[in-house]
Amino acid sequence: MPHDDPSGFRAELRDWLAANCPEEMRDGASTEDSICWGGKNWEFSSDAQKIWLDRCAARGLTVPTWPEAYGGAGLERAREKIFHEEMARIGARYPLQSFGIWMLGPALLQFGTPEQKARYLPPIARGEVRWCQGYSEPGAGSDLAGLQTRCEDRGDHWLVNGQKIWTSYADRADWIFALVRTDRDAPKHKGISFVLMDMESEGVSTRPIRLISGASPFCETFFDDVRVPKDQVVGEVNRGWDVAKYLLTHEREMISAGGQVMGAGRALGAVLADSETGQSDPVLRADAMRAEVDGLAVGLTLERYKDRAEAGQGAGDASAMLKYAGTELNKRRLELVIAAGGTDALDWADGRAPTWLRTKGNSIEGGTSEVMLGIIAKRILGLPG
Amino acid sequence: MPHDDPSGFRAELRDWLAANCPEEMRDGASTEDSICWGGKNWEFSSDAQKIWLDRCAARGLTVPTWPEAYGGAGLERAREKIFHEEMARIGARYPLQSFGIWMLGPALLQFGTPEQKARYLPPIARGEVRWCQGYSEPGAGSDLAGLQTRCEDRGDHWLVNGQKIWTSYADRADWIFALVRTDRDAPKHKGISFVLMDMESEGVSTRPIRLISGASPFCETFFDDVRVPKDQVVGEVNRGWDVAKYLLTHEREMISAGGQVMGAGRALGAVLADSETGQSDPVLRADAMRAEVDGLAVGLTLERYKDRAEAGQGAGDASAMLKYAGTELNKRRLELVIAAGGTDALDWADGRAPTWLRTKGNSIEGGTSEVMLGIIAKRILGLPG
Amino acid sequence: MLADAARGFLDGAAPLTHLRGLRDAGLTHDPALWKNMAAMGWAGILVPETTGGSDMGHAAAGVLAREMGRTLVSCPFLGTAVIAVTALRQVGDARAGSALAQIAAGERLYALALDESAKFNPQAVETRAEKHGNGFRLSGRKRFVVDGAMADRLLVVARTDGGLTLFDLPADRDGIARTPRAVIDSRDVADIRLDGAEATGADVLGKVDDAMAVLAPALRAGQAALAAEMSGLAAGAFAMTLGYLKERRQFSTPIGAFQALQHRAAHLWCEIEITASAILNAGRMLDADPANAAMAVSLAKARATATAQLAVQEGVQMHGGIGMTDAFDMGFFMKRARVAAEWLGDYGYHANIVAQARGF
Amino acid sequence: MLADAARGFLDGAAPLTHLRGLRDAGLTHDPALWKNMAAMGWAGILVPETTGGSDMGHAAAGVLAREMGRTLVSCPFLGTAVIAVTALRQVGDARAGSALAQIAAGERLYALALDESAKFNPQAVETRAEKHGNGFRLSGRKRFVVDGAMADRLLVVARTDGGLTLFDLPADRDGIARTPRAVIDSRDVADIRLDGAEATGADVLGKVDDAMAVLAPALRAGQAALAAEMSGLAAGAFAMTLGYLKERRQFSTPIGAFQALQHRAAHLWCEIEITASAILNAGRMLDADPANAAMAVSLAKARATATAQLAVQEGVQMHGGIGMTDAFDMGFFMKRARVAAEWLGDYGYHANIVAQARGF
Repeated sequence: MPHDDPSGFRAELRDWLAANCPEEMRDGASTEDSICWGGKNWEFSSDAQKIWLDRCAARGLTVPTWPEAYGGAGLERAREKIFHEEMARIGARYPLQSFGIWMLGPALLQFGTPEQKARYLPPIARGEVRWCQGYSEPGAGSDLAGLQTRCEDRGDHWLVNGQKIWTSYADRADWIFALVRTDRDAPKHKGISFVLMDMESEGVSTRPIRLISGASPFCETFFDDVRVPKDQVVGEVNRGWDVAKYLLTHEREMISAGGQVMGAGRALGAVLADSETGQSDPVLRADAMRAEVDGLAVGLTLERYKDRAEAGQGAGDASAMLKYAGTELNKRRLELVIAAGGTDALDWADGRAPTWLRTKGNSIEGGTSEVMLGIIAKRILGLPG
Repeated sequence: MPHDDPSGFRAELRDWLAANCPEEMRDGASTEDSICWGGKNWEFSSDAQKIWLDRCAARGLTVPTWPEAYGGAGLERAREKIFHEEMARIGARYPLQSFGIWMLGPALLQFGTPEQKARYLPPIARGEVRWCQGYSEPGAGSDLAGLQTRCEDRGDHWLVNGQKIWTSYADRADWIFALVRTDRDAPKHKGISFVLMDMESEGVSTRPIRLISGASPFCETFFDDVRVPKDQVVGEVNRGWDVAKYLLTHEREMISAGGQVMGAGRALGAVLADSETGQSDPVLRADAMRAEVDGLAVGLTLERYKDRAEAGQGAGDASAMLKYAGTELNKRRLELVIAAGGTDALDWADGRAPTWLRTKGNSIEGGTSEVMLGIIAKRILGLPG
Repeated sequence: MLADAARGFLDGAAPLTHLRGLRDAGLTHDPALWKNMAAMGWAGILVPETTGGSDMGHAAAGVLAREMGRTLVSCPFLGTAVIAVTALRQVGDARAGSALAQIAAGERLYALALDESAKFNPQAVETRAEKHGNGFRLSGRKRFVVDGAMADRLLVVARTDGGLTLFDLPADRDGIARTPRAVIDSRDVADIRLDGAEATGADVLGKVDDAMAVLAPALRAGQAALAAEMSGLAAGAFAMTLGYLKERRQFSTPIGAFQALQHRAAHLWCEIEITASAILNAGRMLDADPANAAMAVSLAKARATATAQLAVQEGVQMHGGIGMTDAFDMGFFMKRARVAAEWLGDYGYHANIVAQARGF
Repeated sequence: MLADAARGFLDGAAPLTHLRGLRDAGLTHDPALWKNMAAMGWAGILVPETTGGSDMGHAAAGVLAREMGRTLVSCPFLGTAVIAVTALRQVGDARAGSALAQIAAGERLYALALDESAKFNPQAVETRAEKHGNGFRLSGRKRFVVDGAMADRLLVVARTDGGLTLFDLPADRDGIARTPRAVIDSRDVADIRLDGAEATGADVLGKVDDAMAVLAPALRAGQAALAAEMSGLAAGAFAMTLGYLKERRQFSTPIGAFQALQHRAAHLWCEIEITASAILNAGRMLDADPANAAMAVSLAKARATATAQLAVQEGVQMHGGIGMTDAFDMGFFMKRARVAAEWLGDYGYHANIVAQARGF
């Protein structure tokens, strides 16, 4: 349902897209393969991918809502919606996706110094620097604040030692933003800081974790006497948990929205319409109808919360709902995609099987569904215990 | 799937049923209305209902597995199955249902003295005395052993004071079997006894509880200085919890089987086949297919556990599974029956609505589904806490 | 703001005990309550300002319906102020204007006589309107006419030579027999028999053979408002359940501390919150782009149906023994949820519309 | 007893690490393991005693399949010892007898080349067997032929003038090309192309134009055994999950003490237990009354499919982060469950057979 466009922004954007979006980038693809993550060592899958990135970056459209000063287009919410609608209309791929865009950027815009914003944001917007996140640690599971990675003040630098796990694409990232413990005596939430590290620093190493999908989107990341300049802490020292909470909210929304993006390329229905039994098997059809109804409603809910955010109300704890509902829904959808595909979809060579298996992690990473339900029960519903 | 019948029992039974089961009793009905509960004040719904009860009772077929000495037919498991198969084949109603058959009878056969068996069992088998049970007390919810109804030893009699709730049809019952506290100083499971009381005793009164279905199958029951003869305790004094545990198992199986019996009259499918959208609405059809698959499997599971019981292995804690699965399934089924019936089924005058609402209580009475899952988690799976 | 005002009024004038009181008295409707609602402008919320209404739109009507769902208010809002008003607005002649003014004043009640089978299917009409002189004679049976016993006027859908035609008839016209039904939600529902009831050309709403031009928008408006009511019902049932989880103690612990119940409550809250988005969207679409609102409306009705069913089932189960007693209010929520699930199209009906709109 | 013996053998010879080892080595099958199984009589469990088997029946075969499911044993048991043997037994001539003897000795492997579309549909065969001299020439494509790459013989279903005909062909016959596929469960699956492959009348199993007389019982036997395997798979995945719930601590508590997980584990246990009844029933029916076993078999396959899916989904989720890693075994259960869900008919296919048998 198109939004109002009193100012002619839509028409202008539509013309620009028509003129600038390469044909190859209009297939609506959003599989793991089709994504452009950027970074120093990025190998573009095609010339079109590079051209598309550069053109969008030049116009601020890799990060449309960021201020123009930091490489964005400064779009307010109404125009951002128009941007997404027009992209979807021609099936345009997003030019760039990254943890820099989704997570570090918002954190820096909120908590960073002017110098930090000027230094780190524009390379993210241009796709020149690829970031990963270092939150979880082995054995801690959902108890994020129990982290043990040490960060000691050595006068003119910080010294970091420890280990992170579930760091997304750490083996291909240029920089990492991480939670570390800067005060071991404080209560566990009070001694944490949010630090930025160059992955090329001496003492940083990574080991990919192979998932059931065959892919390795996560790593273990080790820090062994890593020296970090003093100006690479975001926000106040020992107040990193504030940044973390802010980011956890963003992460949840991102993973939830990820589910939407994955499905958005093609309605589940279209997949089923192609399937050999989608119409004749009432079980498959009924499950797909339910998933489509729920998917549309979850999509509207994401929009509603984005509107609220624009109005100054963050989703806050309700981001747990978006994360929970979005990832659980996406698991259902991919089950149906595989079922509709039948034995054709069971081959590694077919893109559906790895995507299906990958969704199983969505309801675990970034806080399990169970943790999300606990947050809702206690913080939103006020249930005891 | 018919069972072997080397001895000709099936043929003989079939002939007997053909000759003795009145035509009116062959409609397969098992709604609340069609049941014969028996008892001193029972008003038979028809001559046929009375004739059918009397003929079955004379042959021991109201309680086919009880010993012949106590009014049964002494059927072992294989013949019992044949009995149920032949009843189902002609759509025969069961001649008598009662808490005496389902619960007190098995308890007396296990724990009663020879005198108690001889006194209480035959009238149950003949449908002459209707029993109710007094377990739960107000405010105790699932904490059954926290009961407070006092039973004091007054030398030549017991004196009972207190209150029960959820006593099924107490307002129409002739006698009650109840759990009472005979030792207030003992740990809570150790001071309980299992006592039998005539509902006509002075000091017994009842108040029906109206349910959302409009019916009042349960009462509050009050005991105010009720004198009870000394020989009316079953099992050892203060060991009533053993009887209770045994009976809880039976109750769960009974409620579970109740779901089967309700559905058994007519396969869910037949209901749907009649419905105006059962075939064309894939949601309704798919849900009905799932419910039918699950219903058949739960039915087979009940049979399997009955076979085990015959082989000397009681269901024990696994009765919690039968209770949980049977009642949850039955709720699903009745939702589908109502959905298939559309607006026709929403009238109080239509039997489906009250039956549907009544099933909502099945997963609460006799231990909630949550309690059943807890029993399974802790006692069968050995999970901690 | 509208929601707060509505809630304030309903908490005083029509809390859940109001419905219980009506039921126990054998009534389905409280005329004085509707007069008060009309005085507050609720009856005219969709009526044009020129005919005495406030013309606030479907999103606003949804807000009222949602608040009514919270306390299970039994009143003619959906049938008269939403469905009939939307139908009458499609016509826009002087007669319709006068009817709208009467509705806004709370002086006229309508009921839609459409269904003829037990499942909603607006095309399956066998009631005939035979040509008779300059007019028609209507014969047939209508089932499950909501507000059918109390209505002053009936919107009757009947088959004419070239299609379906919508008639606006006084309910007491000769040849119309109404039989009230005892429906589980304790509201006014009647079966109606038309036995040669006469209608003139002036009784036709819109054009002969083209009922859907008038009826389809009215049905969509009714479906959206009913969905809004159900979302309020779900919220009301959930609020009651949540309160119980916090109060009730078992084995010396508030039962709301048990994690299994916490997770189920949290899941239910998510469903309610997600459904709220679909309700808001349906109201907005009906106001902004009614010609393309069909999918949004069906999405809302499908989601609201599923969510309300879950809310009442969890509500009864989590309340344990008292949840199944009539003395406790949860049963009222459950019964209304079941009726609302069927009325104007059930989950499968609306999910199918969504699926078709999405290409399968 | 059979179960205990099987479990003892498999825990030693083919625990889950065996499948992992095969996969990591790029293999789908361990010929030595099958020789051992044959030596223990497993290859001949359905073969008549007269031809070297033990003829223990389908219930017993189900017990073995279930145990194989527990540790995800990759071997030709279903395709050869169940499906091919059941087919050959329908024929009962000397050639079939000799084939049965070779199977029982572990010296011959079969694969069923039936599917031509991505969803199981045994009637949808377009592969043609054209008359050619005294024999036939077969042309067409077969998809997802389980054990298709390693098999010595293929059971090929092809369309002849009056219906479908079943051929028993050596896999290396001219005109047959096999292409192995990389399937997620790491087992042997091939696509097969028939390009004028010649067959004589002696290669026909059963009668020309009447494949189903031989094939239908074989399919039912395979479906029941596959269901049994899936029930073992569910039990194996559940045992691993239950162990993890007891061991793993979070916020200083074993996660198995969290009530929400307890209830989900208990529910899953119920599902597994209920499915076990359907599996036992299918085996018994195949042995006692095979002509009327269709509903029992479909019930078992439908239940096993749903239960296995739930078990692996809960298994991965309850294991949290490690559940999604390849280093942990739960992913193997999940992948096999998915393949087994599709093979020989998915949930909807079998639930529909049950529904039809039940009159709707």
